[in-house]
Amino acid sequence: MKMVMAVIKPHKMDAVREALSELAVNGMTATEVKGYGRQRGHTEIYRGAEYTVNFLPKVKVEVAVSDDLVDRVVEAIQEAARTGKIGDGKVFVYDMGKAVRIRTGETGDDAL
Amino acid sequence: MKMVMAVIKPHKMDAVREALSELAVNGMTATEVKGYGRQRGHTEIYRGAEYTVNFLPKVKVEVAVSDDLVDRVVEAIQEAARTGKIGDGKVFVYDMGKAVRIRTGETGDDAL
Amino acid sequence: MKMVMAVIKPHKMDAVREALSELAVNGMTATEVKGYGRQRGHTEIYRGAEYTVNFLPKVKVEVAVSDDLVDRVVEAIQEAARTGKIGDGKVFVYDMGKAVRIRTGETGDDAL
Amino acid sequence: MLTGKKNHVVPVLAGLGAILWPGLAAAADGLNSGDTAWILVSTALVLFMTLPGLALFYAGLVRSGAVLSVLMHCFAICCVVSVLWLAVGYSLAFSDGGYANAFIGGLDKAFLAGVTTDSLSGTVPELLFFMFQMTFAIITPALIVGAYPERVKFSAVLFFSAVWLLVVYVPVTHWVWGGGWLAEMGVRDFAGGIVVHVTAGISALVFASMLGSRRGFPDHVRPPHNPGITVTGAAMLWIGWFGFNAGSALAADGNAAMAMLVTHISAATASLAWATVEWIKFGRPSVIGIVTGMVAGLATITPAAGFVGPVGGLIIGLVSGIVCQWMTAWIKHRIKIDDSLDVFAVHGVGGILGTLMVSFLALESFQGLGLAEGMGVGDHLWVQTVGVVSVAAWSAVASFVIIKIASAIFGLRVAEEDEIEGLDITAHGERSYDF
Amino acid sequence: MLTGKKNHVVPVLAGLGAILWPGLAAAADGLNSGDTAWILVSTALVLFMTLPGLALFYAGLVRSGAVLSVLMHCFAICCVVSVLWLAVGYSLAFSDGGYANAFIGGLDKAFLAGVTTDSLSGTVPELLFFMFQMTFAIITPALIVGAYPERVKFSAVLFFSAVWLLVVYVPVTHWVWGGGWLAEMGVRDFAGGIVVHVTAGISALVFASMLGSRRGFPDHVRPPHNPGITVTGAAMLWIGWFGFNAGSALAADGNAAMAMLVTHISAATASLAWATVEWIKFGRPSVIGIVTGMVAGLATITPAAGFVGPVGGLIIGLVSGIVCQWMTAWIKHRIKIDDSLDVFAVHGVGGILGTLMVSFLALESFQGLGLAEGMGVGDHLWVQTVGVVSVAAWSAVASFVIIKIASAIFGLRVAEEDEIEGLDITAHGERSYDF
Amino acid sequence: MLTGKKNHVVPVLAGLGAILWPGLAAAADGLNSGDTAWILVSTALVLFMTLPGLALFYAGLVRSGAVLSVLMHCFAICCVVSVLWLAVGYSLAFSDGGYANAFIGGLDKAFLAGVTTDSLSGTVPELLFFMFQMTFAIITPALIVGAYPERVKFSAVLFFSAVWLLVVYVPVTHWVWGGGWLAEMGVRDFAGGIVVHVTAGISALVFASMLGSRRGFPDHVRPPHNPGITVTGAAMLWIGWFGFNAGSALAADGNAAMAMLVTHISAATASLAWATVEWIKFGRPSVIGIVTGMVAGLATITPAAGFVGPVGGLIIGLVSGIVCQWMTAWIKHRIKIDDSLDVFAVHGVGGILGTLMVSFLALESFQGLGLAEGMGVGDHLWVQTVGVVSVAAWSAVASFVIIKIASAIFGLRVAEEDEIEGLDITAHGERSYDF
Ligand SMILES: Nc1ncnc2c1ncn2[C@@H]1O[C@H](COP(=O)(O)OP(=O)(O)O)[C@@H](O)[C@H]1O
Ligand SMILES: Nc1ncnc2c1ncn2[C@@H]1O[C@H](COP(=O)(O)OP(=O)(O)O)[C@@H](O)[C@H]1O
Ligand SMILES: Nc1ncnc2c1ncn2[C@@H]1O[C@H](COP(=O)(O)OP(=O)(O)O)[C@@H](O)[C@H]1O
Repeated sequence: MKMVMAVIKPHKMDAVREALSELAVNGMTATEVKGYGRQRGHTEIYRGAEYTVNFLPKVKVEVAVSDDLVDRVVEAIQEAARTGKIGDGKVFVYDMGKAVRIRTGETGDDAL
Repeated sequence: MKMVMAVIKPHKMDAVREALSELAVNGMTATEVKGYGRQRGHTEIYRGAEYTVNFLPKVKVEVAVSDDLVDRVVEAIQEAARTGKIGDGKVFVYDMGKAVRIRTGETGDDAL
Repeated sequence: MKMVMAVIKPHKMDAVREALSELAVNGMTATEVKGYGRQRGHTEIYRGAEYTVNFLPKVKVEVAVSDDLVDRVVEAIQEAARTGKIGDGKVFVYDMGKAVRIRTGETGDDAL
Repeated sequence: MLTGKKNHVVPVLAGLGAILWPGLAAAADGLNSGDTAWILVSTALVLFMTLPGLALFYAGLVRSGAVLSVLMHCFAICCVVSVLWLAVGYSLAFSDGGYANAFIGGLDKAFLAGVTTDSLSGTVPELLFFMFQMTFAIITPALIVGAYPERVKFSAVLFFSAVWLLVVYVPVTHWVWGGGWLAEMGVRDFAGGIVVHVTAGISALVFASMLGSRRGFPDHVRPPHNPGITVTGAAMLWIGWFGFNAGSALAADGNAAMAMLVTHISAATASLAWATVEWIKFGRPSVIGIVTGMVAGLATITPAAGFVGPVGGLIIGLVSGIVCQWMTAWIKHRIKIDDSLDVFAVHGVGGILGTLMVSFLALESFQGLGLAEGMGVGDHLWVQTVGVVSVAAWSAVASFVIIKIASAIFGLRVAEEDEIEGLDITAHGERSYDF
Repeated sequence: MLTGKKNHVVPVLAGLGAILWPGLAAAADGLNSGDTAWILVSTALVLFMTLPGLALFYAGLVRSGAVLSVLMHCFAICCVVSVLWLAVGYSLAFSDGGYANAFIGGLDKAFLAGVTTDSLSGTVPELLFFMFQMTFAIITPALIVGAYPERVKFSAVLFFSAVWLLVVYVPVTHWVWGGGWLAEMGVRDFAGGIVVHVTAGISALVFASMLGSRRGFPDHVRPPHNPGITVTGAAMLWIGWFGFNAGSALAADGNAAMAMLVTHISAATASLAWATVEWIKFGRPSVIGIVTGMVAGLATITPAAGFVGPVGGLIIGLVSGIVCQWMTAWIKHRIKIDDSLDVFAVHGVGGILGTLMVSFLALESFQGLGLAEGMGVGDHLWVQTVGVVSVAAWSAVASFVIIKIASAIFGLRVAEEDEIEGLDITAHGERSYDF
Repeated sequence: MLTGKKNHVVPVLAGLGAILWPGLAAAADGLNSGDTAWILVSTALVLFMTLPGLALFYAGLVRSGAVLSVLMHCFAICCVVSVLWLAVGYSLAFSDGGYANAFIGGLDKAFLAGVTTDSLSGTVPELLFFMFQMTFAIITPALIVGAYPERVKFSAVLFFSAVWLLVVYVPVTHWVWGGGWLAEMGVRDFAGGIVVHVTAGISALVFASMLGSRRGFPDHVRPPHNPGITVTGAAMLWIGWFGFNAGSALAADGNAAMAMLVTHISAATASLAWATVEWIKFGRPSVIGIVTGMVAGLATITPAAGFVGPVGGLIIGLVSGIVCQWMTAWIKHRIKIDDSLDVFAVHGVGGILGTLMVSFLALESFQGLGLAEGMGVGDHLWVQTVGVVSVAAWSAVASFVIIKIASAIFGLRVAEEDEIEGLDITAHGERSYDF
């Protein structure tokens, strides 16, 4: 099993969810995060004082998938999340040793 | 060392913390996340317009543990977080190469 | 490639970001989290009722780095985030199998 | 805006006499400090309806990236209207327009020329009447803010609101309250069912349809980001509406008390009606529903407040809570116009309903204060219908033209990526929440 | 509710004369536009106390999943009470009950039958007196909302509040202010220490104990989710209380000014007292503490506001800030009743304290405005005690029965999983914050 | 604070006669219930400015860890000042000081000794005049809260505010409004340009510079955490300011109406001016900008409100919106004092500007109500300058000394780690948001 973690633009969340559903991936966990990268933050000016905002709002999606699905999942996220503009984000993949479904105790691919 | 990551129902947080304390696991990191899965979201109706909420509030718990503890930790989380209803969540485990305690510079199991 | 994940005190975020910039690490993702550990939480008293707050606000930083940079990155975070007081946090490192930049499709170290 | 007396309601024109020739009125009445105190307060209450009342009511209903832009719209409209009202608005609405008086007032009182601290309107200072009326002029274009949030250009909002004030609000006010042609016909609009709610409601619908829907409408827009703020704003609207309706008696007397009472009863009844229908239809009543019912009840009683009795208030509340709710869904699902915060369905429909219902409910058999002498229900209903239809038509046509011009000069709508990122940051450089 | 004059306080019954026979009063006094202006405003202020004041005060103190449900409770209670007050409440409280008048009024004024814009109560329109009193009838059951948040069924709230209004609030109001048996005994309750705070406080305690505690009480409930909202609501309560207490003078005069002044001083002193005790006991004063002290000071001065002087205000503030604080802890830790937002400890205890202290502090030696002629402190204290005890007993018994019935028909408490998920989403289908 | 009459403005001292010898005034005028109603309301409105108005305005501008501490500062200052005002403040400001009367009043009215419900000030109860003035005494030190948020010790805030009230606010009030030396010179300050805004603005600057900057100032402080709250507070300030300025007419008449009108126009114009400059300079107008402009416009019109006409209001608004904005940047970037919420740049500068501009704008050629008989613009400008300079100097020196003492006894500043963690939790043990 692999854990696919993607950092994407917030308004692409729904598109990603739908793309994954089409692959029959029916679970994922999303987190609001702040991203720092090539995409520049902005400056806010209040009453003559400048405030530099370096971190931009992003959403992190984590999806645990079986080994055979992983490439298609990465590809699907990539397509759904792409706007072509800087700041579109990244997809990271790592190995996962074990997965358990709390409700039933199922493990491995069955747990996903 | 292993990283145990669990996605659970928010109100089970305290139970999980207590279960881990009993195993002498005295550190963990929790994040508010939104989960999508078999558990259906709900529909909110405002003034005749329907809004579908697909993602439900969950809490993600991350606990770094030594290899010998990992099974007991997974089990403890599973027990503490179970309600038996759909949406109870998952436990994922992965390998961790390194851990450092910032304050002291200790590494490995000592850092946890 | 490695994923470096650090849990630090919130006000150290800027220092860590700057320290990483000096290593030419120009991307990272930050999440607001709550940490439980040796650092004690506090008790809030409202109208004679006590509320125990076990989890303290922390920031989790995730940085994907190439293998050759990892040690320097860990060290830099450690230095920048240290106050010497309990609760300074941890750095965890794990292997990462794959990284993709969504915008361009670049993979591996190029994607970071 | 006129002081209905039981059994023999003063005809509209007489009330207007006091307004148009304040010197005369002063001679007859003199300043009454109690009335003046109440209208000073009512002025504050009606301003309070817009800032922060309406601003919060609307701000809670939008997504979190467009909160500040909604507040900005309401605030800036308030400022622009205030200056225009001083410059020419008040004069065009309430001074004598000479040969054109049926349609528009004159410019004699531009910048309040000749109006001193001694000038009276009825028993209160004319300066105070100016202020009280100004707060109505402020809230009316501010109501339209609910039609275009999350996607409109700020420059277009300013341009539209300023021109609309002068081309729609000011003339209609003159027609109905300033001695114009509708006043002469005997149209009754106690506190602004036509002048405020019909003009704003219709124009909102026009604006929303010309601007286009929010991205994702109707299925994928974000739900209200902070209903608690909306309830707070709603409560302020309720309180402020006492100034709006009971203040329109222009005196601290039994008529003001009755106007306050029926206003309150209509709000309460409409709230309950709305929530009950939700409970039946969806299995649970919502807090956004109940407060929307409240606004519907308040908008609907507005033209009638000085003419009906407690039972009239109950009936108006009941009808508005049911009809306006039905309209919110109908506009979205059938007409498919993204009048985002339901300005037409609540205010427009409410204003129309109330204006028409007053013809019945003012009857003494409904505990009302009576129709004008010599007028039957049929006659009166006809007059009211003419008022509603002509004002609706004028509002629609004029709004259409103003929006076309705004669109040509400034563009109406921001770029899609700005809409996505949110107007707070893209139009005003600010973020609504930084916890 | 009566205009205490220095040195020779008008006996309660005389004040009531103006209320019960407005025609008579009208003949004697005529409408005073200044007084009317002030009571119009006071009515708005007291409504403002409930919406949004109390609603926000309470909403900030609950966990974030039950914010909207608390707002909904306050809002819906306001609407239901308004309609009931019009239907029968006002009449039963303030019209003549004939042979049963010691206990309850009559139904002559149901739906305000026969009350016109010309009817007066003292120097203000009776319609306005109706409205002013209605705002008191609204806030009283709304206070009880603090006893049952996060776990109560909405249907039970509605049923309880409606029946309670008619069975507890209306009769007690008649006893004390409507010429009933307590009024005849000479009980003094200027603005509602007994009528409002004792009834609500006692009933809250009964409700909380019958409903059971929140899950996790006392050690694992969530702390107040947004104290800033609570402070906002508290500030609105403070402002609104000027209408409550100074409005109860029913005139814009020196008595109103004194009532406002002592109200303010008591609030300020009680706030400081509460914060000081916290500082000493816990090492730091909290903002929730200071505003709770404020409410305690305001509740406690309420029965006394028209009878005591500035020094009396200071003393009442000091006592209430200390005693009510002590009671909040005592109820939680000894009595172990989850009266979640401390309705009894603050309002009930405050109302009792103030009602009793007025017997001393009205003395001229404390700068007070004097006791009724021929009454000594002992006599008066006895009368006040009878008032407090009988009303407390009636409130407790009647609440117990109403809650039993509510429990049988609707059930009192939601399912545990609904409580966990939060009433906002489970009872009203809405979320309080979506950033 | 005095009732300017057109063409022959009553000299300050005559107005004060009514204040200093209320018995006399009573004989002449008697209580006017309309005036009394308006001042009862104005008192509520001015308190509303501080709680929750100013408190929310400020709370939205700080970082999220110091929200409650700002609310606590405003709330606690309100309470402390109220008690001190009763004890000695009012008496020292407004009673006759005998041989020292040029500088300070006497102690005859400490704890309101001898003031009864029958005592009058002009046409309103003296108890009410006491209350109305108290609300000014509350807001003035509360304004200074904007100088020191996020880092100050709570004990230092309390000590400073209490002593400052007695050493700065009370004497200056006596000088200007209580018959002291500036009143005798003919200084004009309608509603507190000098008394409120100059004293608070200068003292804020002194406090901020002695306290030191927030950690990270100027480049790394956190931006306003919740501008929506700030706008809410701003709107409340606007409404409340009607009580502040139009209430200062101490009557419900044409002067009150004019004061309300110019207040409103100045606020609207200054808002637009500020937003326009931002639009030009930074490419987009901000909502924090527009509401700050509003406050600048309100502060600047304050000393002038009863003396100028509508055109004067426009000019004052325009000037203040531009100058105060320029000053906010100048203080930060040139003077480098972390007057965190710009108390000096907005209130201090506004108060000074308005006080000086009144000498011109009161002229009838600007639609003003005229200068005092026999006074030319030059003379008057000189008097006003003396007023501003002397009060500014006294405020600076006295504040410096008080802060030194506070620093010695309590320390001014919390430990750096407490500042980092946030005053909410470290000083008050509470968290502002727990979603
Ligand atoms: N090395 C990294 N480690 C972790 N997250 C990263 C890294 N680099 C970028 N990110 C995340 O990806 C987001 C987008 O990256 P950015 O460099 O702005 O644009 P792009 O992905 O188009 O190159 C960032 O906001 C950050 O959240
Ligand atoms: N494949 C997955 N990857 C990551 N998180 C998942 C995955 N599947 C489920 N989850 C998380 O687990 C939560 C519970 O899953 P769900 O399918 O609703 O119920 P259950 O765990 O009872 O089968 C989801 O809300 C989501 O946060
Ligand atoms: N075993 C663990 N797994 C995951 N996170 C941990 C673990 N132990 C500690 N943490 C995180 O590190 C933070 C700091 O740990 P703590 O024990 O309080 O202090 P220190 O790091 O100085 O020993 C915690 O608040 C928690 O977020």
